[in-house]
Amino acid sequence: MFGEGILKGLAETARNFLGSYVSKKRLTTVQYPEERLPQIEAYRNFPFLVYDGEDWQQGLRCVSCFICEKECPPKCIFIEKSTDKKPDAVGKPQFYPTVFNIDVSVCMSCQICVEVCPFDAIKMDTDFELSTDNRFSGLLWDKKHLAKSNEHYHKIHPTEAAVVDAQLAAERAKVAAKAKAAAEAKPAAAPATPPPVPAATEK
Amino acid sequence: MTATFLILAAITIAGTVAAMAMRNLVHCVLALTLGFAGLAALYLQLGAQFVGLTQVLVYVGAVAILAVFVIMMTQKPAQTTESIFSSFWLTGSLIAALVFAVLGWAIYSSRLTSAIVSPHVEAAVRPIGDALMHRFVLPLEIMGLLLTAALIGAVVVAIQEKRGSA
Amino acid sequence: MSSLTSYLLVSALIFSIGLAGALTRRSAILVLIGIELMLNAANLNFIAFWRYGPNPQALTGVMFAIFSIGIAAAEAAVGLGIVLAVYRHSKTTELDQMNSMKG
Amino acid sequence: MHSAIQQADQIFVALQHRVAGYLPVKFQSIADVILSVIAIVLVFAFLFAVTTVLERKGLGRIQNRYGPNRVGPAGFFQPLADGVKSLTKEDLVPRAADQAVHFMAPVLLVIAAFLAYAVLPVGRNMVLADLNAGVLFFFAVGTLVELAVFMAGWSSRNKYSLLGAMRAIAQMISYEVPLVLASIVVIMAAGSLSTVSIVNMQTGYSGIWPHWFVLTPWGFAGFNLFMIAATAESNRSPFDLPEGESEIIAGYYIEYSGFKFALFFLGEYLGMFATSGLAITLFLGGWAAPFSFLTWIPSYLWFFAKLLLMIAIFIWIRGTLPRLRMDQLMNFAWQFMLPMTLINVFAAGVWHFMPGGVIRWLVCAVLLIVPAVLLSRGLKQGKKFEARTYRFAE
Repeated sequence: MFGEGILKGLAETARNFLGSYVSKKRLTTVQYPEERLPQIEAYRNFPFLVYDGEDWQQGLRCVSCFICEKECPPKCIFIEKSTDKKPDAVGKPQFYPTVFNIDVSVCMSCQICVEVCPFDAIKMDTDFELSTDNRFSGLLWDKKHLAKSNEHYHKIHPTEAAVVDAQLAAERAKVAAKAKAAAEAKPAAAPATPPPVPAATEK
Repeated sequence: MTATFLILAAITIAGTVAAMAMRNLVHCVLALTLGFAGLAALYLQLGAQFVGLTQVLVYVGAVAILAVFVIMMTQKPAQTTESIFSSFWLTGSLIAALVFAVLGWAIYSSRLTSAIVSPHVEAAVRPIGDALMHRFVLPLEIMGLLLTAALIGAVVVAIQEKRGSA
Repeated sequence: MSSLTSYLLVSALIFSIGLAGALTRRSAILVLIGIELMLNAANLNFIAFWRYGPNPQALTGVMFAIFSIGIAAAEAAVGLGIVLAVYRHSKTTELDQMNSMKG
Repeated sequence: MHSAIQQADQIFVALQHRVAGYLPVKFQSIADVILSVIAIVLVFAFLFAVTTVLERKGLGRIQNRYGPNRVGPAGFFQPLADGVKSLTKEDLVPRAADQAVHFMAPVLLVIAAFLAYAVLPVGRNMVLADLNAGVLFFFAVGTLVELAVFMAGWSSRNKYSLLGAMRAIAQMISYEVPLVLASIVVIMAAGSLSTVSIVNMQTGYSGIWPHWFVLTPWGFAGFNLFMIAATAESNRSPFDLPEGESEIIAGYYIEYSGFKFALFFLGEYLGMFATSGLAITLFLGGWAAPFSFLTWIPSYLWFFAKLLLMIAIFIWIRGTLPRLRMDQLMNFAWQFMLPMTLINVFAAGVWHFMPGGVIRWLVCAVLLIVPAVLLSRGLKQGKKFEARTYRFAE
């Protein structure tokens, strides 16, 4: 019959229309600012610098080795090395970046900096509500703006953060064990010479 | 000679003069539709409601759009700058002026027009229908035949031969 | 000046404008439009005489106008069809250049 | 009790006379006309605003989403937001455009759309102009819309807009013929062209059933054909080819922005209301109540209830049917609609001259259903619908 397809179509849309008033689960829209979709763990947006402990200045894992700056395809990372040293995540005294800028308007969130970083100092954040009123300085993030705590890292990428923490803990244990062994060998060999290694700060 | 008649006559004549004097063909047709609408309003003012509405329906709706379609199909790319009037424009306009003078004189001098004073008569549609079906039924049938013939004729004349034997 | 004369004068004016257009304009379509105007002027006369004529009940003027509108529409259609056919054949709608009957 | 109903029914007419009464007698008729014009413009512009929201919410619900619910309670201030947006947007006119014609097109479109309401009887003796040839006036004004569409398409000097205008005009003209023929059926039965007398013919009740024309076989067929042609006439839903976004961007109103663009939408919606208003007047008994025991509700409420029902059906169809191709559109008009309307006129003639009763119903119903099935099979049999073979897909 000629109108058969039309009638079936009309019946389908009518069922949809009335169904949407009967059961709310038919409606797929998420009212964005009020409701939010659950965060997907593998999602990444722009990088951030991880720091351990409370003080972000001291706890910053980054040792300004410039690898990420060299590797970054659009060249949006700018680092300046410090002159003095501070103990890094594992306790060894290392340099640290006095200036660490990322131009977010250039960054294409390709995650290469995270892959090449030997010290797990830079990870990808999942925050996407980043509108600013100034598109030049507003989108050039400095070290202070980039630094985020390890807990935040655990919150956004739990599994990955756990793996990174396990490795760091193993390294700290190794360094501590080496330091302890050196400390015992030291009194046996030459108790007179003062120990050159400063005391490792236990975490 | 009421005010409305003067306004409507002015619109109609302005429309027709513009239709004949414009350079761009589409502007001519649009001015023509204004003229036809003015004429339809004159018919309504004269009480012939059915004819006025048919005039709008047939002319403004169909003939104007038809003319515009043909203009679109015969659009010449090169807009020639020389005059839009043909070579013998002077003789043509003289003849037209002469015709108007003769008509004007005939109307003005005839005794018939001054004598008639008649009540306002409103042409209802039903008498027109009855007249069409009783006294004018033969012309109606012939008109139907003629319109069908014109329909087929226009299509046959204007259609593109498939074999391309231009 | 009774209103009948005014209507007749207006229709005479429209008729002469249509005639002037038909005679002087270069494009074939404009000539057809000129003819349309002449037909319309005649219609206006019919309705004017019906309105101010002796026997309005007879509706002859209105009938004439209705039939003339129909025929004018048919004429316009066929006329424009011919203009189209001529354009397809000789690629021009200028009347001055349509002076050869060569097939 | 009866006078209260009568008063409620005639409340607007009385209001009009009271307001017009303040003026000297000479100006009263003009004042009446002006007041009804103001009323029509306000009511239908408000209805336009409401319909834009209903349409977007309805389409949303059909597609399993909410539709505008941010501006105002459940989104009902959305037309205000749209209006302000279209007013504040810059009104660009292309340099090559023909200024005068470009400006006149939307104006003519809206004037033609509003003119069509002069003959629609919105309630008991609530009609602006009780013309003797009301339906003819409606169709005469309807043709002005085609002219406005052409002016819009041509004056913007844009290939797509001219193409869209030509498509729209071709569609409107080829669907005007079935539209007029479908309404001729009612004029034959009612014996008059005046919309008011057509509605008065339909106000009687036998038992509880009204004397609407839609309840006769030719009336039902005529109503369906009229609505299909009306959808095509106002360029909506399955026939919205001229403004098919996917093919030719936005058809004839590409080069319009700001308020003129909003005027085109106003014109389109008003055209839709006008043709559905005429369908209600011709087939659904204008302001007549559907059952005899419901006549105590004022008459104008019935007209607008039916109008809202028609709008809901328009939205429903828009949410369901895909767009027709140009050749399907034309074939459907000339090979299905035109023959069906002519047969419908014949069926109405048979209905008129046959004695009443069930036989008349059967004869007319058969007279309409058989050609419908044959014509529809004719339309379908031209197409070869066997399974498609893909060279690379599978």
